[in-house]
Amino acid sequence: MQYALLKKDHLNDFISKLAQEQKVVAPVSRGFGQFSFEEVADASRIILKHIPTILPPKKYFMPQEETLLEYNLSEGQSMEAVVECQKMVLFGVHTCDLAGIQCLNIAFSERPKDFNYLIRKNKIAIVGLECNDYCDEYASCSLMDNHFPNGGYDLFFTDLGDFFIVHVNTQLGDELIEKTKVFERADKSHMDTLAKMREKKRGIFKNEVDIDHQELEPLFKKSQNSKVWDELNKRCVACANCTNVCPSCYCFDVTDELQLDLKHGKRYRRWDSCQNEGFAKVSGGESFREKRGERQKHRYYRKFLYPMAKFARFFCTGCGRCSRTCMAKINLKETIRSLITEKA
Amino acid sequence: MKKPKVAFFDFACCEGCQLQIANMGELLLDVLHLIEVVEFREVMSEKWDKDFDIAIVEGSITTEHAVERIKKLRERCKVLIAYGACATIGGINGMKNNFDLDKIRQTVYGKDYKYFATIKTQPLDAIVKVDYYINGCPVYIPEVVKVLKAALAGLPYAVPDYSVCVECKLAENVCMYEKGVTCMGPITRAGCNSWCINNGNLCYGCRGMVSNPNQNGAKDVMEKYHISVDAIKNKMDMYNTCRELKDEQKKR
Amino acid sequence: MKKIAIRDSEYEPKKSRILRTKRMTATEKLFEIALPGGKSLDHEPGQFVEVSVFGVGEAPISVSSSPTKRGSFELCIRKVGRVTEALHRLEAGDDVGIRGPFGKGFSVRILEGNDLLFVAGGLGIVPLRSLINYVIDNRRDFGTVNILLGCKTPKDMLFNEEVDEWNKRLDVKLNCTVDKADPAWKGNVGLITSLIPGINLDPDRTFGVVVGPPIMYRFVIKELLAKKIPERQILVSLERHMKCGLGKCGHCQIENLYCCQDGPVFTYDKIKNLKGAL
Amino acid sequence: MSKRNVKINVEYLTRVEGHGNIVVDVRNGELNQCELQIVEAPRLFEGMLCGRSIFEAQHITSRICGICSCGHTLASIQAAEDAIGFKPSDQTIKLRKVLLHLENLDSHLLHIYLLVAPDLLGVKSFVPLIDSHNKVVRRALRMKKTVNDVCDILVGRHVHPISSIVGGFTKLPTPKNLDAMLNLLYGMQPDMEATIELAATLKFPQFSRDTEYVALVSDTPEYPMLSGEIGSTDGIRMNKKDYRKITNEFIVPHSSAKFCKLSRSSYMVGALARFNLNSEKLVPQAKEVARAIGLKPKCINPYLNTAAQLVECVHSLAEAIHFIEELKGKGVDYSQEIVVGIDEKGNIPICAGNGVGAVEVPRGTLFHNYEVDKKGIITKANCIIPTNQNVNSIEHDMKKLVPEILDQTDDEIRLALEMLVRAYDPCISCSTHFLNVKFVNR
Ligand SMILES: Cc1cc2nc3c(=O)[nH]c(=O)nc-3n(C[C@H](O)[C@H](O)[C@H](O)COP(=O)(O)OP(=O)(O)OC[C@H]3O[C@@H](n4cnc5c(N)ncnc54)[C@H](O)[C@@H]3O)c2cc1C
Ligand code: SF4
Ligand code: SF4
Ligand code: SF4
Repeated sequence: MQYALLKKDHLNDFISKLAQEQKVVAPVSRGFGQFSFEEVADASRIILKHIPTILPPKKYFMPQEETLLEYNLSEGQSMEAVVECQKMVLFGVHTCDLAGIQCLNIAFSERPKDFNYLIRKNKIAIVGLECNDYCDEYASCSLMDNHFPNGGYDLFFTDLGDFFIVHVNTQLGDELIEKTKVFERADKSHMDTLAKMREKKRGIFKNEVDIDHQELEPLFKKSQNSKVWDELNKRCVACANCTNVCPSCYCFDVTDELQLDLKHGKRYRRWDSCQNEGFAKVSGGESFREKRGERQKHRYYRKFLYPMAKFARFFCTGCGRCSRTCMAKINLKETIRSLITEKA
Repeated sequence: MKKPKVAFFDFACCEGCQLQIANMGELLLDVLHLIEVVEFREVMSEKWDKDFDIAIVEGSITTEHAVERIKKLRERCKVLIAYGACATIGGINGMKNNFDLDKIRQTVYGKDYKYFATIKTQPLDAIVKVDYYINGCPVYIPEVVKVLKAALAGLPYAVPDYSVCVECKLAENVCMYEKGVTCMGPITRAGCNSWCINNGNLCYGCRGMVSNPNQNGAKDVMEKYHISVDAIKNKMDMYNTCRELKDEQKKR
Repeated sequence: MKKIAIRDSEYEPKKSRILRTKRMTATEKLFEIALPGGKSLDHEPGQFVEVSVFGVGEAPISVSSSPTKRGSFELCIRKVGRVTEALHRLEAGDDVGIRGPFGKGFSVRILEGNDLLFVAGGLGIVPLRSLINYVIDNRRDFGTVNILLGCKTPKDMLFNEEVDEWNKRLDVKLNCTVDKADPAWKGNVGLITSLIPGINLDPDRTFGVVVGPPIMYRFVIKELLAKKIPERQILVSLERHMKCGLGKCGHCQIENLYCCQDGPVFTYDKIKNLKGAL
Repeated sequence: MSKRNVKINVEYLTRVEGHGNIVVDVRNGELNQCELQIVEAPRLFEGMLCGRSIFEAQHITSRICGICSCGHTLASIQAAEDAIGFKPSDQTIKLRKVLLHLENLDSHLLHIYLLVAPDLLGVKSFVPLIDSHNKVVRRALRMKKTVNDVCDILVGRHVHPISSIVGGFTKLPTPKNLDAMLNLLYGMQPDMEATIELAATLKFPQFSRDTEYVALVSDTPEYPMLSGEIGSTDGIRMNKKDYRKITNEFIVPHSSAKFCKLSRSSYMVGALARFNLNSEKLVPQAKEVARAIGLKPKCINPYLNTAAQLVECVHSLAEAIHFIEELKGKGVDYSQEIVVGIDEKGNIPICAGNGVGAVEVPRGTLFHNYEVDKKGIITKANCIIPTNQNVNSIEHDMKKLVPEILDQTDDEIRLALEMLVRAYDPCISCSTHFLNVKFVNR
């Protein structure tokens, strides 16, 4: 079956049945209009209408800190590469974040493959959730063409009032449906409602910035020496919030930690950020992106230019998190607008 | 391997950072397996008058007598660790530098104030060379352990030079500024895992400032969140007053 | 949270034995290392490995020996920080972890049949030595060979004995220069760039291979271009901060290139327009 | 009595928090001088508080002393709330009581195991005990760690608690947190029993001096710690607002330190004082322990302050568990979570006033007193720390003790004096009122 139907009243059954078997994470409120993905036991805390969570779901695919290696220095040194992972269902992922996960998939599947990521990823079932309307003024998902579902999920929920239409995309998705036994068959009238909603959505979601999707790459190509970066240099406070909250940023640092017995130790990988001052410093003392503006530019280019050459896709999903969280009001849409004006 | 001799000393401080050592639990026994503590006045009666390898020094310098004492200490040890905010940046004791020293002494001690010798609060490195810094008020045990291991191995330890916001975001806190609260996180050195924000309070800046804060950018931040310069200055004057003192000294 | 062991993880170093060490200068030390089971590293000159000191960390280090040397390989390491400091304390018989080799080296297939001009500043000799020794071991596959070496003072000179041997060969031309001489120094004094104009070369069939500190590149490349050597025949090896060696961690990125996978060896035409490459 | 000369000058008294010297000078069997001198560098907290908001006071004053930072926090909050007339909710009070009991437990454990036990076991510090009494040391560290872990859950950390502020708590424990705290505390009970057994074997020196004992008292059946009036064994009972009449700080000619007295020449605060005044309000388990180790009110041997601390440990553990269980039973009301800087700006009305906080912290009654202007800015601050109040009593004890033990060797006398001072568990680093007395260099 391609599409199924879930009555809203049954959402709680769906979640709690799943939660009995494995970890289920879903968006919950953190107050102050903010949300985060957290473990839930039932649907009571889940907020269906949420703006992008503080951290994207990447925290489950690539945790803030993870062990890569365990070693024992006694008895002639032994070591073992490990991955920490857990079966789970990730519920309520917006289309922008689905795109973010796809970006990470691509980056980590490229050879040499990163098994820590890939093994963990395979343990996570993804249930998407459609946005029927804009989250807030920071979103630019339409510009990035991520406002409609584009794969990357096992099940995809669209909220149509009393019920959800559920797209079943994978066998795993089908299994979730079979296992929980709370879904019904979707008939033509339901599909019509879905189509109507989508049509309406097309009217709401317009390119947030006055530029064609295709023109983004050329725009950044010719903006190498733009004054906009000098402007950002003055404003950025290098708090690295923009990269930490970005669903497609995956830079990391690797550190060793020895226990106090000085025998057992671990090698960790932690999120790192190209906005941090020491990120590109080498032993001679030279730092290759010393100015904050250069680092900001690097961030933008890693979203709009470099990945185009490498993976033929943008790494910005349009989720708007970086602008939402920036301490210094640096706004992605504004930056693009400034570049357009400057080049016009 | 001979165990390195380690001694703890304190100057003006609350001794909370030394207490953190006792709070390590049985981990402490692991530490004591690696080092020989020769002096630790707070919990030991043993005294040591010879040289030793590592001095772990808590507290800030607030009297002339202390200036002489820390200089002598420095001569006796190979490695000196500044331990806790008071030692690394002057700490809360630095707040008195906001006042006229005579006036503040009068406030507290009345007419007898002259008995209380005091000088402007200074961190240890204003007077002697410091080899390792363990920031924080109080120190963060995981970092203590890290630095201790580095010091024992004679390897460098670099305090993170990025802001508390980095760790705060990783902990997925709702930003204090979103709540309308002025937080020192953006200009404070990380390393505490955003301890205070994780527990619902704001960052007071106890770990000292990042080396290269963007003064200009701070204006945008204040504008975005409608906060006044005074609000920031007020918080700066809690832990970071000695910074100015240091800048002055550098100029001299 | 479950913990699963991964076999053949890219992050798992191979436990390798230090066979021999040699102190070269106050800050540089040479290590001869063997992979487990005497397996050969199979590297290309210019490639690097990630060296682990467990409990301290990992650092990218160029392989300094030629692939023609079998059974073991050599690293020459300068003491600058945590990992390198810890490495310097290790001696023959100690173990380190090795991952790699990583990156693109100097493709000898392309260099074969051509004239070579090596320019090494400071620590740049370390990766270049791998190629020079390869060339010398396969001398008849290459045209004329010119070597220019530069460093701060005679005391900083690395691989003295080997350099002497290169110097003694009739089929290799070698020139050394120091920024500051001492009384015993008989060679040139001055910048390495000053040696280039005096060299006689056929630009069409000469490859310039340049390795050194960042500022050296700008000036040396200018001289080579003045000699009409084509851009794609100028090879450089770049140093960037690196954590994984797998083109993931982001530290070594230069615009759209990852130094660890796309480099560290680049031809000049590839990077000349990249901001912040040189 | 022998006509001997004794000169004792214990510089940098060890195993106490902060710096103090003992100076004793006996000539021809005459006690010439007998002082406890405090050489802590003045830190001027009361001055630094001026110009600060009452909402910052807690953060600052907790740094007076790392050992009783929770106590300072609670006294500071109480003074601030008292000044603006804010009444905390029942839930907040309960959580604060848990915090205070944890603090009491932690501090007493530190004192009994790491500071006093070495004396009673005849060694210089706990370090030699690691080999000779490994189990005991491990138990001590384990118990301390447990209390710490509970504090971490409750307020972020034990040293300089984070989430306890004026108005309430910035982070309230989740049901999972409550369970975790309970499990940790239940798990501590066997260790507590072992502690009691150990204590029963320790021999305390015999000495007595009748004096006045001061602590919070109340008419409720609860052993008063966080609130109450000030009472004494001499029948004094006063409102906490009148604390100045009780502490009666005065300057004595032989020392420039401020001393305290009430009905008599000195008084004592701390675990023993609380026990002497309120022992009938202890939980049954604690009463049982008191009976077992033979501690009865009114006990006038200051060395037995340590024994009273042990009794209080049992009490505090039981009470902490009791309050957490209550919170769990009732369910935590999360709407009471305070947003630092917001609730304080809007929801907590501010007015000018004068407030006093009086809290029983491990070492005795701690007073904070703030004068606040209408913007909530502190214009005047006064903190009176238990050790301030005890110093006079310590000196009186020493003066009585020295002649009684003059036949002992210098070393024995020195140890007896050190042990006496330590029994009071003095916390000199927080003694904001001590003068920097001249060193006696002879
Ligand atoms: C491709 C490549 C080949 C290299 N070959 C050699 C060689 O043959 N011999 C040699 O002595 N050195 C070589 N280096 C440099 C060496 O990797 C660094 O000196 C080393 O990583 C520093 O690590 P550390 O822990 O000792 O220093 P740290 O204590 O970590 O830091 C000291 C300084 O080194 C910088 N640094 C830290 N980690 C790295 C890193 N992973 N990469 C680059 N810089 C870093 C820091 O920013 C800091 O400025 C090479 C580097 C690269 C990228
Ligand atoms: S760059 Fe900004 S808008 Fe784009 S994906 Fe990252 S956080 Fe979202
Ligand atoms: S709460 Fe403070 S530390 Fe956290 S992100 Fe906001 S400003 Fe930074
Ligand atoms: S959050 Fe700020 S005040 Fe709190 S421990 Fe960290 S640096 Fe210090």
